[in-house]
Amino acid sequence: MKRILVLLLISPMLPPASAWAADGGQVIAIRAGRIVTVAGGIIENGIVLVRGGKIEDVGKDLQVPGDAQVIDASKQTVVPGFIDAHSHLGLSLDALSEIDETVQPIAAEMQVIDAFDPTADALAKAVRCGVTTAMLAPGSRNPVGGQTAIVKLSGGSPDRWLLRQTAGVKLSVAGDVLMHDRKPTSMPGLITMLRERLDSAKSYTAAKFDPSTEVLSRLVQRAIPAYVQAQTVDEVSAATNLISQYNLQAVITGGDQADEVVETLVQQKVPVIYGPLLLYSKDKDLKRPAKLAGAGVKLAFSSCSPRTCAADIRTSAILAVRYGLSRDEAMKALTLNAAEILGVADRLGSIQKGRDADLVIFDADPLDASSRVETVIIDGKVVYQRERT
Amino acid sequence: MTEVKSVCLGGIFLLFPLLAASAGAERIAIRGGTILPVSSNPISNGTVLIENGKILAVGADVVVPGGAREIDARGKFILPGFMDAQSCLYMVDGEPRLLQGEPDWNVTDGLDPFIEGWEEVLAQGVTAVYVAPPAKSGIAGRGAVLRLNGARTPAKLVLKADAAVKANLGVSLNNQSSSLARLNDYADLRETLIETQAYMQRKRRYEQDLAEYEKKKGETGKEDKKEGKKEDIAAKEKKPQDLKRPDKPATDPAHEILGKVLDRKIPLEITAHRMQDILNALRLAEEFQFSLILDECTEGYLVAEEIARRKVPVIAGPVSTSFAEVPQVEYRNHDPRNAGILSAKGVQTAIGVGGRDGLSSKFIVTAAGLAVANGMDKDAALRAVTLTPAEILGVADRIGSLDAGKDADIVVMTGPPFDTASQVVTVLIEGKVVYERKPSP
Amino acid sequence: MKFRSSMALRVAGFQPAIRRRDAFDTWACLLLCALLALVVPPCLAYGGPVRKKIAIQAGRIIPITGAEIKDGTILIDDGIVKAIGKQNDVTVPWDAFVIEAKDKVIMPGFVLAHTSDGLDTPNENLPEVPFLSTFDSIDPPSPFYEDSLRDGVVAMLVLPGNYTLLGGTGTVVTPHGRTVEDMLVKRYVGLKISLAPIQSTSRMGHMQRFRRYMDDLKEYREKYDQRKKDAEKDKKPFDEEFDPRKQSMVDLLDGKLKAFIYCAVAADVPKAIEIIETYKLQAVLVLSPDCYKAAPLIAEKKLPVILDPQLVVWHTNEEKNEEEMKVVPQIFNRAGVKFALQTDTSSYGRRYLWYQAATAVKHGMNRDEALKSITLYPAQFIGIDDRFGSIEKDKEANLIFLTGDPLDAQTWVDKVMRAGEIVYEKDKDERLKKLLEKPREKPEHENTD
Amino acid sequence: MRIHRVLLILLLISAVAASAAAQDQVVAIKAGKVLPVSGEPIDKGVILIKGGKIAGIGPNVTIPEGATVIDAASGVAMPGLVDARGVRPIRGELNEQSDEMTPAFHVSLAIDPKSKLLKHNLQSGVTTLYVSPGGENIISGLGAVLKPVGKTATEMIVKDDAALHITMGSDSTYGNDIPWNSPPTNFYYRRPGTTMAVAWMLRKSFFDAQKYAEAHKQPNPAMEVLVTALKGGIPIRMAARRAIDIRTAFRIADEYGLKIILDECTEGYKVPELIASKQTTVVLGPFYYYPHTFNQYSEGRECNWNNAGILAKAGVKVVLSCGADPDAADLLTVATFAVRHGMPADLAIKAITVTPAELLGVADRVGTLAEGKDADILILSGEPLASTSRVQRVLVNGRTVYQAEQ
Repeated sequence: MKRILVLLLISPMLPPASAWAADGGQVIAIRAGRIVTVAGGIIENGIVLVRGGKIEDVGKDLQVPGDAQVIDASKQTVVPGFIDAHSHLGLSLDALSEIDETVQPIAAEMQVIDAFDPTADALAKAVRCGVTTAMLAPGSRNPVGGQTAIVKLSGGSPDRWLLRQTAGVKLSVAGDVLMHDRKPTSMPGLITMLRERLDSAKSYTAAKFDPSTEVLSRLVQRAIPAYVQAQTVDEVSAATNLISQYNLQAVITGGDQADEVVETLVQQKVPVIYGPLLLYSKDKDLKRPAKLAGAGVKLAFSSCSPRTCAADIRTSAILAVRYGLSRDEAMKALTLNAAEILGVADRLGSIQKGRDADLVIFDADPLDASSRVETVIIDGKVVYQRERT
Repeated sequence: MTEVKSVCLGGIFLLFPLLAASAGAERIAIRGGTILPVSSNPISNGTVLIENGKILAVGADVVVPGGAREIDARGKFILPGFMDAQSCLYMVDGEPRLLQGEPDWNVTDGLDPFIEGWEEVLAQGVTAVYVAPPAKSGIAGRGAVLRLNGARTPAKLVLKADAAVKANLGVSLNNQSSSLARLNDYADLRETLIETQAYMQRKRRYEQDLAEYEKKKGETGKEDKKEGKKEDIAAKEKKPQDLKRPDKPATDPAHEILGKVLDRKIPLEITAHRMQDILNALRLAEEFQFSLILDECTEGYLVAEEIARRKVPVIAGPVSTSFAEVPQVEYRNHDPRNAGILSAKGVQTAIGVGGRDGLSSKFIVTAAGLAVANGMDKDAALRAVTLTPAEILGVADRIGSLDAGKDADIVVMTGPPFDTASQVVTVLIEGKVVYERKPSP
Repeated sequence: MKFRSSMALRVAGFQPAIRRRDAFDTWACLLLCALLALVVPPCLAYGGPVRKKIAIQAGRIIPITGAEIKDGTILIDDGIVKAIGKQNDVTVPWDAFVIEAKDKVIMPGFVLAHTSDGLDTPNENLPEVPFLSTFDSIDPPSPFYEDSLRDGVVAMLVLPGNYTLLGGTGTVVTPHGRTVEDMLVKRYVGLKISLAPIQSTSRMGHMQRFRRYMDDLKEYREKYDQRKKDAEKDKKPFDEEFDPRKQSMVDLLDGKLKAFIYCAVAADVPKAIEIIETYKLQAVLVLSPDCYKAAPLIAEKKLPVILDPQLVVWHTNEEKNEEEMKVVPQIFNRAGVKFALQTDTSSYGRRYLWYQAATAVKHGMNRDEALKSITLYPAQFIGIDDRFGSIEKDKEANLIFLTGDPLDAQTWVDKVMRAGEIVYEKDKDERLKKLLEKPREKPEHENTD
Repeated sequence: MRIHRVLLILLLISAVAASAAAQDQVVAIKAGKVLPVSGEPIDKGVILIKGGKIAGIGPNVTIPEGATVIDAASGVAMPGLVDARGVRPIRGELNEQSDEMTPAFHVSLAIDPKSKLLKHNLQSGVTTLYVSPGGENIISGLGAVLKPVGKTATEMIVKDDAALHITMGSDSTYGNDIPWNSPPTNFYYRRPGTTMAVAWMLRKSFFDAQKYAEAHKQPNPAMEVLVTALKGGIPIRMAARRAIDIRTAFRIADEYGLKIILDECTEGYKVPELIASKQTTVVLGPFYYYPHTFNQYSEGRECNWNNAGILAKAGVKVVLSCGADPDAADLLTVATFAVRHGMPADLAIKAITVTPAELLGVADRVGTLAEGKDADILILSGEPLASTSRVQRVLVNGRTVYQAEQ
């Protein structure tokens, strides 16, 4: 019985190999005016060859096979699909409370995938704006919120869209956790509680089975990463202290004021999934992502959807560029950095041989607000094509 | 003699600076840039000439008189100042937002000219905003167009007071279903307008009665005089009992304002998200013949033809739901393509930021850019944040485009407005440089 | 009452202070006083000092309106200052009673231009109650008045609180007396208008209410006048009474009453100015600390101002990430605005007017100007400067005797003189003793042991 | 791109280097008068600062070449103030409400380094303050000593877990629910409901701790703290306002052989001899004329303005503090008025500098101006206890952290 539970809890880490077999051997060739490979620089007037849902090759003078379906994007820009690195996309229609199991503060056994609706309208909207992958996380009202998942926004059967059922565990040291009639009610209470639980996870043995501690024990063994929600300086400091104390493989999410303790983050090599950049921020706050990236922190963007629209991780990147982030860094934050932080860079985040063919074609520079998404391809399949009028 | 001389000299010295001030100091020429006048085609390497705060001339071959101050805009873009028609900039912090207002509430009473952060909005090239009382149900009150001129009194901030009366149809208060609000708002609004009709009728009748009374009184007075002290019964009978000064009906400020709406002197701006509410607003406008402005209009794309047919202008709501802190239930069918579709179908469409915070207004150009990304025509989008809102709110004679005779509210940018890299370099309001970009260190 | 009679006795007898008085003695004194109070008609009780002519020989005199005088003499006759000057320059009449105060500093008693303390409920729930008067709400036994006297305040304008739109009219009292009639200096002074919206409504609704009231008033007045005119024309008797609830507002509009307009945030100041100009009011602004932002506007309109008891506020400079200290009196002083200072009891220091003035001086304000802001200016603002606020010939002798410099924290008010009569003496202040000394062991405690 | 990053890193490194240089920088303050508190006042004194510490103090200290000179010829220099019960730079709850006994509540984990209160406090001259947990639990936890400079709480803290806080009286009873008000499943359905229960639960905690010290199966951080406190490893501070609570505090302390420090002590003036006989230091504050908060109404109505003076006269070591009240007058004003009401001036100055420093166990670093101490210095425009004196400059660790506008 326990074994079965364990199996249920620790879900398959990799989807079956059939995930992209559906499209068989179809070949697509995209003639692009500009290819932003992210990992290998920019190729002007190049070709991306896609076969069986994977990128077969990318380069300037490639041979296009005769049976290939050719997409002419010779005046356009091809980029890797964007990754929303921290979101609640498709988890609930409008009630944010759906994503927090707050009855008990430690909810490590909760799996966010169980609340995910792959047919939600919001997914299609996100795709239309170039988002192809999202990390789904529980909310931040529990010290331990549950297990995160990584999904592609392609829809269809789960073997197509499910990348990771347990991608990590969401922790939170943000003020949202504190409620007046549930333990913990105070910041020290919260930190102490997390410490106690992580301590007991260290000495966890399967003999004394406890579903929540089981998951946490994987966390302290660095088997899975922790996504720690922390916004203000004191919260980020508390998070970094916890991370170093338990030697966690961890990522800060939110990180509103993380730039003010950037030295620690650089030293501990903790990446930040920033944001969302709210569309009523002060100039001072809009400059923060640039500061983080400039100091050498690995940066990705979060939409926290539905707090903001998932499509707006691109808006976040555009604003960050307007306020000092370099275009290269912004592009990386939307793609490769996010893939690396989530541990899926072997498949996503760049246009390289062998990577998944998750591509977005823009009519102009994707980091200009007015640029349009023309085509979105996930696993080699065109999932969105802009109507022309 | 010497005394006289010195007096004369003194007089000259006194006069001189006055003359100099009136003659030379008020002329500015912005030269060498690409002008996007919005109202007409772009002009490359053009000049905008400003005198006494007004635009004197715009064109490629404008002769700049001597003594004018020159602003070098070579390689830059010159545009009219941007306008956010859905702003809450300058609203007093912490004002309750979930209340019902009344027609005679005036947004200028809720303004805080000392608010911080407006400079950040100005620095993005926004020179005017339209603000309305924030109430979410029923009639909210009167809105005004404001200028970001740094004035410390509401009176000086206001470009146009009573630009519109704002009302709501079916806006939810707490992210719950708004179906009750929908019924309630519609019935209330209609009832109030019917009451106003009755009020106006009473008022007109009083005016007629008063005129008649004055007339009759004058006549009887004359008769009295004519007949002198002769008091015959006929004359008494002529003086009927009801020749009394008619009672003035009590003035009701709320109905006074709505009366102006019914007389089409002030437009009624109705915030409506769902298709049903939009149609209800159109129906009300038809019934009462007021001039309608649709605000937010989230599901407008579903009934764009209908709106276009009635020639009702729209201030299209937030392009992205990210502008609102917590998405409302009304945004369920939100589509970022809304503004583009409305505009393409021929609706006069302005774009508003629709943010929860005054600072959101600084993203108006980004919002227009996002509308372009979602299908709107570039020129229409630029117009939607400059001339169109000015037209809708009745200030197009003053601002909104670069045309001779308009106020010199001008923005100089380093590049085209929708490019991320473009920065605002100079902002003028009424011909005064109110913002200049500091060279980055 | 009890206090004053005993003082009068003391001055008459000029005995040295009785240091210790046993319980019986106190009670006897109290009884005697109560009897006196019954016997002596109130008008006589308020009628003036026992001594008509008094000469105070002071170590130092701060007259406020003139230069300080060292070793000076003040001559008082029937409660009125008849002469003030150097000891050598003033001849003391042979029949004058001389008060030796060589080690004391004499200055005019402090004036508080605006307070709602000491009212049982300062704010009425209904927003439009201009017909109310604080006269009916002043609670003489309130410790606030006792403390004020102890702290050297001789006159104060008691106005309704800050959260009623049209709150009512004020009363100037002296913080000494058994009944409000005893305390009265001037009735029907100032009308309180508050621009702070009560919680349930917004600023827009608040102003709408105000405008509607004013429009209704105008309409009522016009109709009333019309009826009156018609009656006169028709030679009919006209005995309709003008609505008494509206009278104070009419007096305000006619310039017979001053408006005291409370601004809760800086944004209210332009509105207050708009109201003042629209209705052509005589007005004093009562400001919250935030209003320092509007100092230039106020300076431009040359409006008198009463500052909030909180004199230092903080402004967050987002760019520099610093907290900037804003000293409100300093800002208004630099802008050239005349102001009066207020007190409250929230924290140490702020309950004393002299401490408020010292805070202003601490941050660079001119000392004379600071002293004026707690004496002469408030007296001017509330229209009692013909009697209070400075030591001048022909003004009432409303003085305080200080043990040292007024702005020194170790200085105490030794005596307070109200119209030539000593109404407070520190030596006799039993309550102050109780507040500062170790309590005596209780007798019953001894019994049980 | 990369060059940018390199440049930025270089900039960062240079910034760090610059701050290190600032630490090594030599600063000399020339003051019209120096009040070292530990010794006699020095007219026209010089304070020499090296590496953030005081390197020399006296009338004839030679100023080395290249030193930055702060000229305060008309000013008075004194040690930075120490608030032994300072404002709380904490966002949100001050107590962990899930239990009445939270000895392992580390207030240092709740400190918000961006707190505006700290910055305001610093400008009024407080350079060291003790942050205590809130008083809503019987044993509410461990306080920390910090200096209000630094980017993170870790940088700010001078001494963590500096004392254990216990609150006597009825404070901890408020909010606890009675069964007929709400179901027993309610979070706040628990003891204490009376001051009797407060005393009983406190006794029981110490009793349990003694048992725990003898033998235990699993380590319990809360018990560890209590055991350390019982052994005298952590000072115990008990807040008591009424005389009866002060007596109870001493009674329980005697039962367990504890040495305590009394906080608040509003009615201490009623029992000065008792307090003096226990050789207890008292941390007074908040000070008020009339009660205006709930706590003051409930148990602090009978305040004596001269509480400090009466206790000092009886031989009690008195510390003046703002009483963790963010709206309180600043510390210098508190001392000024303590003197006005009857406390000797020299004791009042000590009560906001050296006495609290000793109490907090940081007297080796702050509280007086002497060689080797931290250069936490206050420059005033006049005598510290004059109401017209103004804080002109504040230095912490030798660096100017606040300078008044001229």
